[in-house]
Amino acid sequence: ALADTVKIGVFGPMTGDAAAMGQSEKEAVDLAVKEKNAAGGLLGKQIEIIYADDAGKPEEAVNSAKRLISKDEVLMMIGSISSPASLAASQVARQMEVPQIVVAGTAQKITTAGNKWVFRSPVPDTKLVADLVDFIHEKFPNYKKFAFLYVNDDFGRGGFEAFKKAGAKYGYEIVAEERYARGDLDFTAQLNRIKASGADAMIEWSRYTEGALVAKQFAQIGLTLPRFASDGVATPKFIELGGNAVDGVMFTTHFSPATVADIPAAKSFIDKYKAAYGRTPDAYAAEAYDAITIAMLGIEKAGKADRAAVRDALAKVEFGSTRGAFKFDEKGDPLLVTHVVKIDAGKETNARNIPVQN
Amino acid sequence: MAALLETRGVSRRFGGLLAVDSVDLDVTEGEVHGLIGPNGAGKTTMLNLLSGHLPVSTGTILFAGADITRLPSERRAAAGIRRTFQNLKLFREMTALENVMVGLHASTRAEIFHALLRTRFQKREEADIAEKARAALAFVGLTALADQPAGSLPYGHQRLLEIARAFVAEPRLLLLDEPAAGLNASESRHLVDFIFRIRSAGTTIILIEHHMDVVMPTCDRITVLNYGKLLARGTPKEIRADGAVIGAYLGKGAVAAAAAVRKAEAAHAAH
Amino acid sequence: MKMPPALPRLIALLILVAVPLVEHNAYWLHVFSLALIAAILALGMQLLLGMAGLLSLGQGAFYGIGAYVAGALAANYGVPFLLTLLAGGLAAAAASLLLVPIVRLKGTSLAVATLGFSIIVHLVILNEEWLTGGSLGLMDIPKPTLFGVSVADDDVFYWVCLVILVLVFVAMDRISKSRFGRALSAICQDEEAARASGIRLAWSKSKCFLVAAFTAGVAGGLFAYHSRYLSPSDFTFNESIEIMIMAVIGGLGSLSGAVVGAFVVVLMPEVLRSSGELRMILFGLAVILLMAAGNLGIVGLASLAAAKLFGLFSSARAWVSKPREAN
Amino acid sequence: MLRINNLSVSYGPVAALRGIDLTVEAGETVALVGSNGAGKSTTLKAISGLVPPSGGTIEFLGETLNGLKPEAIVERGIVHVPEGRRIFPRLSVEQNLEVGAYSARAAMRRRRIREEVYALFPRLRERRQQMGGSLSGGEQQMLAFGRAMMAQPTLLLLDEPSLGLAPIIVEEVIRAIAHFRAEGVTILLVEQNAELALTLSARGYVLETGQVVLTDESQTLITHPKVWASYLGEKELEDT
Amino acid sequence: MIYDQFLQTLLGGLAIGCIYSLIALGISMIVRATDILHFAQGEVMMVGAMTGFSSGVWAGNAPLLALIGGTFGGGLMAVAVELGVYRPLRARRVPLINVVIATIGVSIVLQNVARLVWGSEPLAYPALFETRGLVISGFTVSPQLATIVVLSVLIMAALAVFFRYSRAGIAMQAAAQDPDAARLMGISVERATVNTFAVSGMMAGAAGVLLGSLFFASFNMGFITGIKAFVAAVLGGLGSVPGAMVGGLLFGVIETFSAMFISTSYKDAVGMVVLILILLVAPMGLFGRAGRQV
Ligand SMILES: Nc1ncnc2c1ncn2[C@@H]1O[C@H](COP(=O)(O)OP(=O)(O)OP(=O)(O)O)[C@@H](O)[C@H]1O
Ligand SMILES: Nc1ncnc2c1ncn2[C@@H]1O[C@H](COP(=O)(O)OP(=O)(O)OP(=O)(O)O)[C@@H](O)[C@H]1O
Ligand SMILES: [Mg+2]
Ligand SMILES: [Mg+2]
Repeated sequence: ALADTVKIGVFGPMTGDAAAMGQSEKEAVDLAVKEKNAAGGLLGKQIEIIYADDAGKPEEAVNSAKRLISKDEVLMMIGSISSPASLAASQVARQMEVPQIVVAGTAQKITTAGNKWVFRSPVPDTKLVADLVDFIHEKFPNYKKFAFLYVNDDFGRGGFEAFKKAGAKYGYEIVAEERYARGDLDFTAQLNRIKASGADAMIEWSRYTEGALVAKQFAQIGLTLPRFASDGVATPKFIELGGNAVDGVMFTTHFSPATVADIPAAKSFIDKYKAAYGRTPDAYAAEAYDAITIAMLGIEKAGKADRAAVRDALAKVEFGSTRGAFKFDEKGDPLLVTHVVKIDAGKETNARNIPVQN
Repeated sequence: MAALLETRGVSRRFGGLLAVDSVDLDVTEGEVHGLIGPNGAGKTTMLNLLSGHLPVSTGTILFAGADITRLPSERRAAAGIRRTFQNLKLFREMTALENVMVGLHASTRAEIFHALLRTRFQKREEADIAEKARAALAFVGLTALADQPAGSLPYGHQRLLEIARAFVAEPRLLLLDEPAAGLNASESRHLVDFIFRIRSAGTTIILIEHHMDVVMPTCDRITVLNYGKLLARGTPKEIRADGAVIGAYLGKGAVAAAAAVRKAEAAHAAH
Repeated sequence: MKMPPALPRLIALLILVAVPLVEHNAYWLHVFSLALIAAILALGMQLLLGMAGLLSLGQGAFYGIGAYVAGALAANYGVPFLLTLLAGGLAAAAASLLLVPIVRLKGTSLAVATLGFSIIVHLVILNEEWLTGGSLGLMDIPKPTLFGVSVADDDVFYWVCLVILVLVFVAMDRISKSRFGRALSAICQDEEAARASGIRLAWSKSKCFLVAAFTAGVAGGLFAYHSRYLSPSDFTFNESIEIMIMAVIGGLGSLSGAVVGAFVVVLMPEVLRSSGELRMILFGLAVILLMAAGNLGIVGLASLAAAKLFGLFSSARAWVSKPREAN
Repeated sequence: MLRINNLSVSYGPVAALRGIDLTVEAGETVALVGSNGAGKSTTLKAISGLVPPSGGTIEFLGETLNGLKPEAIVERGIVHVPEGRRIFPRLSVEQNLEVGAYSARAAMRRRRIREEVYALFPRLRERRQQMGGSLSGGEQQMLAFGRAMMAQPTLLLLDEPSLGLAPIIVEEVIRAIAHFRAEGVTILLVEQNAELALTLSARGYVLETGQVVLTDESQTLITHPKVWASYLGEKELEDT
Repeated sequence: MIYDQFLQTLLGGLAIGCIYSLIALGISMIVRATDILHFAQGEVMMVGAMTGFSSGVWAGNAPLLALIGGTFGGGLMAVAVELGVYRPLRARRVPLINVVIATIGVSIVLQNVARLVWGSEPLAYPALFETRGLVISGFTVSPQLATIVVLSVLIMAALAVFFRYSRAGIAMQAAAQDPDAARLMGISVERATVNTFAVSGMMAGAAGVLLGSLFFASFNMGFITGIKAFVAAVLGGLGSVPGAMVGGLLFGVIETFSAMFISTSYKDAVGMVVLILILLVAPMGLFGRAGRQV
């Protein structure tokens, strides 16, 4: 169809439990698009973003994707945040042959199902975890026995499976596997068992809300284990909610202001974001910002509003993202280094700089 | 004549209260058996025990020679014990006709499967019970109101409809709990006629009532309960003459009492 | 002059049949199919709540059971489409037997106990990975085929859903007018009087749960093919609550009301999808406002309005035709 | 004292009262009789404000009551003992009595009156702490009367106080009514038992399908052929 | 060690249970007064947590002001929905189930409005109480949990006294048991109903502040907690004051203990199974009284 704008669909949880992440997504996209449109837009047209709320649910993500594609006739889609929602929508993308860039879903499955229409902005959890395991092995060679606490959904489950696999390489032993349901508030039962397990360190795959509570209760029952956490806590909110209880937590992430100091794209993104919204961007915002940037680059490169052409162009995009030099592998995952952050006195610091312990 | 219903040492306890206290009841086939007693004597409770709406605490109930003590109420209904309720219990949103048709539930067989396929069997059965229900409505004189929602009928008619719903299944034993409550004298008289007609159709009746002008003419025998225990039993004549029953229950008659009050007031005013 | 009662239903059916001929948009067809599936769910709920007065919050669980059974059979064993639907229904019906001990509960107790059942089923779906794929969900459900022909196209699948909906509708209609239906509404209005009429409460209620669960299971099976990816988060107890809203919003006790209610509950959030942050606020307000329609529901209000219009129409015609009579 | 003019009430499409006129003088006992659904209870409900009139006026001591809420009407001394006793099942006997004296005009002397109630019905004193719902029918009826006493009526509306009561309890009720009368309370009495009602009252009204069809001295009504035929009939069994 | 852990778990369960009790009490009172199953009670609790947060922060992290602000916020919210939604619906004489579904609508609206007002991020509560563990004769006791238990018990005791002895309390019960009869006694049922909503909303609001201080406040904190409180109320016997208290405590303790000793994955299921078992034995809940049926 010949439209007078370039339409890009963006979907994610604007309502519901994950609404905060959807908000980061939307703010980052708005920021990039406003700038681009001010600079003349794409293919000589203005970019029009069409948002759809999927409330973080797979069923609604499918509806959103179908709606964006066939009702709004978008050229391509960006979204969603959670893995199940992204995965469900990716089936639609594949069937209707529309390029999709997942913003934050890290489940490995999303890109391994042979779906050539789906790309993603973050690295998959397998890579994230493998990098974390390498980090632990390098910096803390004495840790062999681990307690693993995770939220029982695709996110936590994915982290756990990946850790089991990656840890096998170094002979890591899991002495406690504990899980909880999304929205739980009380983790003392799990933490008490972890306390009794004799682990050298605790790995935790939580989102920041539960993560902050875990940290507080961790302190309250007098646990002192070293703690490593997931990218789910990679947001300033984690420190705000957890207070001094989160000091010492080391977490892996796609993006942190503390670790991207020498990346120029990151610096300008952080400044612009702060200026626009008065807060530091979190990892979701960075991933969404990169996703929309990739989309714009791909469309420009394709040179026409054609979905197949755009897909092929996307696969070849290379640029300096907020997280470093960006390039997709053959599955559609980015080849990026991951970061490890340590919280020190309420501040994020680059953990790769800490000395090796033994 | 054979006893249709016998209870042996039937009791019912509510917490600390023994509402029915080892009562033996014998109801002969074909009779109208009155059950009277002060408020809270345990009459309704006794009826609930007989119909199975409450389980007994102790004792046994025999119906037509079979022990039904543990039988749930719906099975007793199917076996031929039907009842009405002290506080009317109609299916208020159904029509009068449908109410009576529900009364025939236990004697019909059509299953979901018949309904889904609209089998010939189902159609015939529906037509059958509709006809029986109409006959029962005619019997109580409600033919004209067959298609009215039960809840919209005047109170007296609702009482009759409830009786029709119980009666349509041709029960062997009919339990009536205060059928005349809320009826005026002339309506009560119709009720009396009606009880005679049911009885002549061969149905045995247990009648709970506080209106002596309904109880006395219709009952063959009367059992009097007081504090859950048997106080007296006998023919209406014997009961009316029983000093204990007069003292605990009958008194000297409401109208007489009212007249006495008036007389005393008049005397007071004259002073 | 009165409207023949079947006429509006027939018109509605014709409109539903014609939808894919007019609207080719894949999104709308997708959503309409979802509404048809929801309508099947709502019909089952109407049997429970509208007819028998059983406030069950377990329908979402049966929906989930049907979806997972159908989905797993199709994905893992290649069982044919219709058979998996049947299996989904039967599995849900079998699971409803677990509720037999609690059917004697009433009102709120029943609602909360069945809510508990929903929560338990959700947890089983979430935690028993060997059975359901756990939190990662069940993927790769094949496209449905009928007699070797794919029915996966949006319009064809829509019609398949419609056919099943019509079958369920007719079945519910017949049940409501049968001895069983009469027993259910007797139970609804007065349990003690129903027992006194020889109706076995636990038996009738269990049958009612069974039939409703079967319907929900079939709907679940359809959903599995519709979405082709099942995730535990689609089958929380919220689903049960939504089904209850559908049954009431269109008109409690009315079968057409259930269908309309399902369309409203499914379509309204879609229509509002572009209103962003206000979406759920508007939806909540609409639910509240619609509740003011009382037990008439949307269908009742609409038919009142239609009757008025029809009355106007026929009186207008009488007025128009008068001069001719005078001739 | 109470003057009702052309009062109509309907429940939705059902017209329950169709223009009735009725007066009650201070200190008098007036009976209201009629068959089922004649509108007796509706008349009382309209006076006490439970149902709104659709037409006509209700005046009490010169003030019209139309449009006042029940709680405001109680403040004027009109106390209604409704059909079916309606005691509060999960309040104790004492709390039930307490609620009876809720209105501001009754609150002041409530201790004293409570003692009077207990003196008249010693049974209630025994059951002070028992829940209202667990009382027997007769005890509930006593409590309903006691509650009305607590409200210190000037006009008492009684709806079928003998319904479902054992004959001997009905006699108790009659004594309670006499107690009110001795206190100078005006009474409007509805009874299914027409003979009882007319014996107790000075004047009576006969209602049929929402209209007053007869009104006269009770002594006259009790022998009126129409009343006799419809509500009294042969008393074949009264003699022993 | 095991003993210490047991006591800690018990205290944690009691504290959560107290919070459930406070919400359940409100639910129970509303059922008694209006027959409405108030699905939005959890959201009223959430509004209390939010207003408590705002007033506490506004007053410079004053715990007492947070508690007061939350209590009144909850109370006002409950009164607002009663006057704005439920009463007009009841006045139209819609069936009860419609009002119940409207409460779900209210809960959806409140949740999403709160998200717009207070944002979608959780809000970290200022520490209302001492959080460091206190060691009493060898056992670690959390003063925070202990304070919550004591505070809730005080609130509930005050409520019990109010219902048993105060004229307004007795009038509220009378209005709930038989509205028409209550009117005839001079009680304004409308006012009594508003009072019921006010008191129940205040308790929910207080519960919200306690819950917020224990964890955090967020726009979606109400729904699940509300449902659990609902279950607790049914467990204890809907409409019964002691039932709601015991039901809440029991549910809280079951929840924490089953997480500790049975399975964290199925901890919610354990509570539900216990609920169903109890209902099978006592269909009206532990303290529920069945009215006379026949
Ligand atoms: N479900 C119950 N729980 C507690 N007590 C009960 C229950 N049912 C009845 N009772 C008590 O048992 C006693 C007997 O009640 P029942 O209804 O059988 O009396 P009755 O003889 O029918 O009186 P009435 O003539 O007033 O109808 C009463 O004291 C009553 O309060
Ligand atoms: N709440 C109501 N809704 C609809 N109709 C009603 C209602 N209450 C009473 N009616 C109708 O109004 C008419 C008068 O009823 P009312 O209760 O005043 O009669 P009554 O003379 O007191 O009769 P009863 O002797 O049965 O108590 C009847 O036809 C009745 O069916
Ligand atoms: Mg009785
Ligand atoms: Mg009356």
